[in-house]
Amino acid sequence: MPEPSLEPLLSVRDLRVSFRSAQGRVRAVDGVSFELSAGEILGVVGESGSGKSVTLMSLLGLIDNPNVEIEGSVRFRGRELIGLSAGELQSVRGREIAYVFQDPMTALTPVWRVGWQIVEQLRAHTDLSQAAARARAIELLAAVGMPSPAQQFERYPHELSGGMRQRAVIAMALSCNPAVLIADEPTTALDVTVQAQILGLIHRLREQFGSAVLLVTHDMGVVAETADRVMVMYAGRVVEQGSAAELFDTPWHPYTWGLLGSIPPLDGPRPRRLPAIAGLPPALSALPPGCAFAPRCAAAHAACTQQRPLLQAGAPGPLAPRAHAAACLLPADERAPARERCTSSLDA
Amino acid sequence: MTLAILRRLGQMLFVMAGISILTFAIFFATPGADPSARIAGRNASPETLAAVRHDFGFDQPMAVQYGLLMKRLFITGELTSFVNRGEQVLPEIAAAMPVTLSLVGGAALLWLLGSVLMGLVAAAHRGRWPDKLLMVLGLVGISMPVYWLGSVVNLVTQSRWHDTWLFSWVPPLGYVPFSQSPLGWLLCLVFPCLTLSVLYMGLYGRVLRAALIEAGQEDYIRTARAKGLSPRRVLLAHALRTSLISVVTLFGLDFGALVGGGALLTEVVFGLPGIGKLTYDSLQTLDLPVIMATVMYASFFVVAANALVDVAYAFIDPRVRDA
Amino acid sequence: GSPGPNDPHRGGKLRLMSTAGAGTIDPHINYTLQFAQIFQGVYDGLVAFKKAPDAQAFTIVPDLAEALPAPENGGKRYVFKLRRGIKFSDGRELTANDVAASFRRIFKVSGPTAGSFYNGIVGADACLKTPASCTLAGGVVADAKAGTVTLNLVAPDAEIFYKLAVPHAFIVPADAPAKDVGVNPLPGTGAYKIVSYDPKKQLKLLRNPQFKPWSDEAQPDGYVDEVDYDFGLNDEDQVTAIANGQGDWMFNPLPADRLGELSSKYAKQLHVSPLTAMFYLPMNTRIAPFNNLQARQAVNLAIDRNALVKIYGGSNLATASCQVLPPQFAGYEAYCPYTKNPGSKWTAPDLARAKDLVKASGTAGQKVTLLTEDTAVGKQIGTYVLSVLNDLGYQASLKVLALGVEFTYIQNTQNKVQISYSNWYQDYPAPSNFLNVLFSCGSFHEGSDASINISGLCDKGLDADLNKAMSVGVTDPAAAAKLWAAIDRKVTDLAPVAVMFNPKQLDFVSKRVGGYQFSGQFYFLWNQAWVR
Amino acid sequence: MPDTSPAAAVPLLEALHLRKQFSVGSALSRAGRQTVQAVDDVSFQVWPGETLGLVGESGCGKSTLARCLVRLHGITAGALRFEGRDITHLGSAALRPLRPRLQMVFQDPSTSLNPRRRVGDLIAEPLRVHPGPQGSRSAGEVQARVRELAELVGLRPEQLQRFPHEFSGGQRQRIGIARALALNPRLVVADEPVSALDVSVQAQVINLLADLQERLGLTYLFIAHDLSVVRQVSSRTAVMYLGSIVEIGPTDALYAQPAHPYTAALISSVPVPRVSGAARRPRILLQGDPPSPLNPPPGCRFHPRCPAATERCRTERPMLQGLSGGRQVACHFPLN
Amino acid sequence: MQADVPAGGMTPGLWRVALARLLADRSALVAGALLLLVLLACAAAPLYAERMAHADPFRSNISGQVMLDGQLRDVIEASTEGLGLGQTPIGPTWQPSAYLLGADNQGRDVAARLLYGGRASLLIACGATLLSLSLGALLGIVAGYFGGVVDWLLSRVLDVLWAFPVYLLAISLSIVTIGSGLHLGPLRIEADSLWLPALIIGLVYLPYVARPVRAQALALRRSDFVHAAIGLGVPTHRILRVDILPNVATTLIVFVPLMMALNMLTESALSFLSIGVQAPNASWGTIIQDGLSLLYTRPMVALAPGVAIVITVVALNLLGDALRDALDPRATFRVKGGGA
Ligand SMILES: Nc1ncnc2c1ncn2[C@@H]1O[C@H](COP(=O)(O)OP(=O)(O)OP(=O)(O)O)[C@@H](O)[C@H]1O
Ligand SMILES: Nc1ncnc2c1ncn2[C@@H]1O[C@H](COP(=O)(O)OP(=O)(O)OP(=O)(O)O)[C@@H](O)[C@H]1O
Ligand SMILES: [Mg+2]
Ligand SMILES: [Mg+2]
Repeated sequence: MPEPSLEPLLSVRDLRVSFRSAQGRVRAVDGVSFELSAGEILGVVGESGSGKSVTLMSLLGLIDNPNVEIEGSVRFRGRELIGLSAGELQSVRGREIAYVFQDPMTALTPVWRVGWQIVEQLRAHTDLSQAAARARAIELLAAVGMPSPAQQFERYPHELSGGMRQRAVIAMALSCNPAVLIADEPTTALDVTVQAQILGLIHRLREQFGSAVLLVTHDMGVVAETADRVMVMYAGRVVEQGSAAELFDTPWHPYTWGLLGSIPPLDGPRPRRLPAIAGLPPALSALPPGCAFAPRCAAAHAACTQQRPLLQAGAPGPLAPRAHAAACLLPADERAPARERCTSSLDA
Repeated sequence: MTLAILRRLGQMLFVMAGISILTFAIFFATPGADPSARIAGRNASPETLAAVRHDFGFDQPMAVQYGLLMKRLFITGELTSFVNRGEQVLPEIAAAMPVTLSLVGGAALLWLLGSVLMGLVAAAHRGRWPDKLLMVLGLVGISMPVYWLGSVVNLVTQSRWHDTWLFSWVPPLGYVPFSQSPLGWLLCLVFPCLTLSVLYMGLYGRVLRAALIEAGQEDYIRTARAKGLSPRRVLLAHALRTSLISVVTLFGLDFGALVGGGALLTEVVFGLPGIGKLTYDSLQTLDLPVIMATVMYASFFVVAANALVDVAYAFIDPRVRDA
Repeated sequence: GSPGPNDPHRGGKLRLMSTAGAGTIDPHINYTLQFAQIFQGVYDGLVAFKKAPDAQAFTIVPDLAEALPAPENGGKRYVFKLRRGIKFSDGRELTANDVAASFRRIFKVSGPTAGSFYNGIVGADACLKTPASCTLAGGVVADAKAGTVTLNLVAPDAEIFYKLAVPHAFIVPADAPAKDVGVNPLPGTGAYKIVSYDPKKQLKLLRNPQFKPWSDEAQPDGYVDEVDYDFGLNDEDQVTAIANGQGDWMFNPLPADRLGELSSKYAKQLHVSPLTAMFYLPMNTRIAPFNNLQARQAVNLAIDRNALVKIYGGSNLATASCQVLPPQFAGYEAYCPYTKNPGSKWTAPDLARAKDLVKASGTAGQKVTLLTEDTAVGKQIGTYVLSVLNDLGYQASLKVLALGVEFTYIQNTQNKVQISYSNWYQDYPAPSNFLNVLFSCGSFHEGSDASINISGLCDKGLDADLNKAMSVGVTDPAAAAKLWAAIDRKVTDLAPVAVMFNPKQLDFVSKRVGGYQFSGQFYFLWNQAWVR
Repeated sequence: MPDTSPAAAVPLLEALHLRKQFSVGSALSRAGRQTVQAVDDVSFQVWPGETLGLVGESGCGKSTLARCLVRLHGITAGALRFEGRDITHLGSAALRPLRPRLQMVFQDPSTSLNPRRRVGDLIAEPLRVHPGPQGSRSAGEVQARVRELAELVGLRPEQLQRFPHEFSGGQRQRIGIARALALNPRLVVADEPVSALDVSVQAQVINLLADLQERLGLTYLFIAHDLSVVRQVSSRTAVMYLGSIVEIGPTDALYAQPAHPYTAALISSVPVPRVSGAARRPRILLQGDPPSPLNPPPGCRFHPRCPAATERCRTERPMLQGLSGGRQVACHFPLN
Repeated sequence: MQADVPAGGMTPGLWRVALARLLADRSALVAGALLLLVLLACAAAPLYAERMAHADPFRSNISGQVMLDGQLRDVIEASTEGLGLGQTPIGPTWQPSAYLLGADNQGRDVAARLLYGGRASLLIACGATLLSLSLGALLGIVAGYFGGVVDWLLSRVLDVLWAFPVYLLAISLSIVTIGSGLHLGPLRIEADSLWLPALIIGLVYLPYVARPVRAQALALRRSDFVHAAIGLGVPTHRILRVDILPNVATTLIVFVPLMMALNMLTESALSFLSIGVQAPNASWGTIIQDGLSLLYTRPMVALAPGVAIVITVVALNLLGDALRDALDPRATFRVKGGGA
């Protein structure tokens, strides 16, 4: 694994995205900040509706909704992206920052051949000739592990299986050697055996193309196996971030504990009951005033319902973007015993 | 595959047979439909009436009459009119076809171009005034009775403002064959085609706009935008291309129905001697052979258009091709 | 210089127009005025209506026959001596055999009038029963050598010459097929020949090269070289075309909303001529409420004939009438009992008396359905009469049927039509063509859809009078006329119908047409007109 | 822990060489009409009180099998016994009396509830159409039972007046479960009841099902594609591949020592939410994608992707054969 | 979707939610207001005719006279120029007291007829819509739910109706029934009844309803919740009533205004071909037809009802679109090009 450069490639500061709707303002993303360095894989986890996709799509202004409001700052190689017009963003989209969307079944235009769609992107950003673009596309298809790439080039999306389609989408995303690859749940729709293939592929390609990867998922297992660093989101906010090891070995936030605990283990003794998180995620239009997780938190105390916790590193001082940090009011020393209490009480 | 085609053909035959029987039944249920008296003439004696009835086979059982009619229509092709005795029906239809084709073809060209433009502009300006204006116009187009629109057009172009520079070029109503005068042909079709296309332009424009907007929410459009394509390319190459599928199927069915005589009202109002007018006239005089022939002809086009649309659908939408 | 429009002028093309053709071109079968008008210049009968204006056209003159034969055998035999040297347009000479064959053909093709006009010929009964083997043996005897044709009748017939002068008795070649020729014209002996016919497009006539005039009264030579009769334009467009000089004459009635414009701008090109026809409302005398004489008379009294005349186009286009016979006919005596001040002329409706009659009849409140046809005039008259029926206290409703359907529908006794709209144009100018055809017991056929006596009137006394008038007519036309006048009054009093008005013909011709002549029998005599 | 010993005399449900095929495609398409062998010669038993887990990849025929078992589909071939009685070809009227004892919970809680009915009515529906022990139930009885059921699955009584769309996925699944339990079934066929749910909610539902089994003595056929979920709930596990069962056996043994190469690959592919600690099992990366059931490969269905396939696998289809410890596997070369 | 579940008992049903959405839709409100206006005007027809115009819109008034600006004039005036041929009805006076929009060629008040005509047009459109919706729903549900032979048979019948060119079928049926009305067993409809055109139009458009309903029933038959109901042992008739019908109902409701619009146009076209509403009854189509023979002299007779049709149909279509948005965004309603 190449040593991640410390110079951030992409830096997001206090990103806020809200939608105006009949029920009032829905804050889908509420003050998200993170950094991504070249060659790094940053995993973003969170339950459905926690704002993962909205965060990523707002980076490149891909939310096509007249009722959206985006605030904050997104700097790519030092250039501010928020506020750019669609025309100005065109050169960044697909060329510098590429996307792989969640559902490979619907991510490709059904009426065009797979190869055509790759060539289209190549020719939008380079001055390759048709023939050269075609050769390059076939090369890319081979690189993502498509058997007989020249044949697959001529296929329509529906003629490919889910895994092959996802490969084609990845090949398309990689076609311009982007600096950042944003993969929004790239394996959720796939079977485990195929998921394993795709995750392996992403790893391999990071090495080969050197792209930084922003990997969104709601599967803790996928993050654990793929990401260098992890960011956990809950109700549009980041509740915890840190390196993969920090996060999985010593999670600080009670929500992270719950996430990790509610997955049944694949080996070892089977618990009789799972340590589930009680209750349901809150509606974004009516967030509780304090910590959004407080109503479900077994370790919550009075302050949690009033004061909104900020992301805080373990060590005092200004928050380094790469430090292990959590947005929780629990004092650092109470965390381990509280975690013990929560999980065991549930298992009773 | 051949089996499938055969099945499809079988289905078509079934439907057409059903229609012919229905037509036949309707005709004989019509009061005053028995053409003997009309053929025999006023004040005919009972003997004459009987002779005519026998000559034309109206004294035969219904089934035999039906069989005879079908035989004359499809096998010997020598079906003749009851009203204009001796007039062969099939050549009549053949003569009416170019008129209808000219009218419908011209209108189709207009409405396709118009509606694609309308749909694109409206979808691109979704929610803003050009969208609203176009959609209201489309709605008005859909809501105008075509015969009324045609009459108003006639009033304006043939009478009220006929003497002004604006409409002085408008030829009198009726049809001029292309072979007789290409320019005359073109001019005499301008207003009929425009009138006919208004309804469909509104309809298709609205359908296309809805399809474009629906496509705009599809994942693949998001992918296309994420690829860094220009908005225009996203709209034309991705959204429009997929949205056209719904329009093409609509178009097939409508075109089939219109060529089959569905443009009856337009033809009647503009005095174009096409299939629709032929049908209408024969219905007015209860001329069963002509009615039967035109109805068969029309239903053939409808049924064939349905089948063709299915095939065409598979051609334009690769998903359907080997589903 | 070139001849002015008012000078007779040979040559050129006359362009006639109509919305549609009139069906088969077979003169023995076609029974429309539209084509009778054409046939008179194309074919000849043994005798002919004189080609002369208005009522003079009702005179019978010899045509293929040298002279009108005198009746023999008590009015049951006529011997026609044929003119020599008359040729069909295909070059063959007309012989007595052609004449005999033509008469047989009337039956063989089941001509519409075979049973009503020609059933009096000896042998006709057998021919009507089995048309295929028709010989008319003893009925029509041809002597080719002598050039004579002998016609034997079962009984004397005062109207036989008329019947021989209508197109159904026109002479065609002996080898004409014994079936409807449809769109393929038969050769004729007239001044013109039909060269092509497409019912949806055009009928084309050219001069008959074989034609040599023999009688200007019967078959005069024509002026124009060519006649194109175009079909397909609607009436509005025909008017426009004539106004613009793109057409010369139209068959269809002029559309009502153009009349004002035409009469002020094109008065010179319009020709109004009286017609021997009537518009009337047959009332079914066999079912309620019009099986009641008072009810029928009430309708007659209540209708405002002025309003009806207005619908038809105004007093210049129609004349109110209460009686069956039209003015030009022998036996016509003005008579109108159904008006404010009964006498000879209609003045105003008498609604009060009509209502009293309905009350007296006890039919008030009954349901009445009025049938009318789907033409502008038909619908308007229907709507108007409906109002009147309702005013009279009936519960009236209206049914509008397609033009082609209405006549057979109201004729069909099974349909039990109570009151309807209809009109009657003469076949030939004999009173019996109105009174006998429309009101005799013989014209009523129970259960048939060809029962021309729509009102179903069958009065023994009236039938006796009709027969008497017809037989007297063979020998004494003047005495017969008196009888007819009495019958006309009697029928009018019985009120099986409500006569509304006698229409007039309005012809609109182009500027370049000269020599317009209107025949009471064949209307516009196109072959007597010339174009510049 | 329920009694899982096969010694219990009669299996509650028994499938014998069950087959189900569909014909798909339009006659007009290029390929024409084709048949899909969605369930291909499946045999197994469900014993009273146990939970039989069924795993397999998407499209392998799990749902089809489930629907065949509760007779929502007709069965193409084979036999199906419920409580010892042959129900393979029973008509809908004959099935009706059996329905209360044989219930199903559906995969997608948002489509399996009629969106136009209130939740209370949905739960009451089985009570209204089936007579209780004392003839048909009064409205009051129904109401009482509905409240009881709602409480059982953790819904508040006032929520019964709402519509399904006003509930979250987990809550909707609870409604589905309550409805299935209304008539005290013996066997509940649960078709991926938690796949549509988020992990935190998924755990709640799994716990609920476990609790209910304990309290009501239910028997489950539990279908899932998530191996860890199946491991958590089931006492025995069956693994399905392309319409057939390739391995079946007690859960712990099967997970610890998979006998079929596919089972092994499947288990090794599951990402584990751990970065350090016990070394994870070596991953077996399969080649290629699951084949389409439209044209299954000949011989062993798994051979194109099997790392250990031989010539025999390409031609001869392995049958389910017994191993020790109540396990069965359909492989010519079982892994141990 | 994670919904926050408000505490408390009854919550609005889907219908109520849809209604709220409809009420929030501006174009729906405009359409509703327009429709209401048209309905009120038509309802007030007798009021207008008797109280204001003092005219009987169904009675000929050919010889009538009217006082205008202190002058007594013939309602139908004879032309005096040239040969004195032709008659012209009075033109629009723009005074509501008499002949606001002029007279037709029977001397009747066009404005009064317009209002009465609207009643007939609306009534027929309603009747036809009811018929095709109820019958279409029945056929569609039966065919779609039961499938098999029933479906095959019904589908073929619908195919025949579908392929039969709409106007030809309507014209043919009209011509058959126009003479003597319809007498089928206990069903007796007189020829001049407004139900006759309603019946014909409703029948002709049967496939327009039955086909989508069938497709929907077919989809519902395969849906999980119907499977669930079968799995619960719910009897078929109850499934049809409780699970299928309410779900088809939204589609049907969306169809109501759209079908009304289509029926209205069809009725007017049939009347235009003079085989729809029979005189002296008036519908907008018949008034246009009457007006066409006066088009060159008194165009208002034909123009006014045309404008009325356009306004009503636009409003109906707008309402239909809004209903679709509010109730059932996926409902597809196919307008075939029959109306040309
Ligand atoms: N166009 C929109 N209008 C209103 N709200 C929206 C819109 N798009 C997204 N949201 C809201 O934003 C929130 C975050 O959505 P997002 O798609 O980012 O979630 P996610 O974490 O990606 O979930 P998943 O795992 O299901 O993809 C959701 O609650 C959603 O309701
Ligand atoms: N009604 C049907 N008609 C035709 N084919 C069907 C039908 N139902 C299922 N199939 C086919 O049968 C096969 C098995 O489908 P099934 O739904 O049982 O899979 P599954 O294992 O439940 O998948 P998933 O995990 O995605 O739910 C698939 O290939 C599917 O396409
Ligand atoms: Mg997402
Ligand atoms: Mg499934």
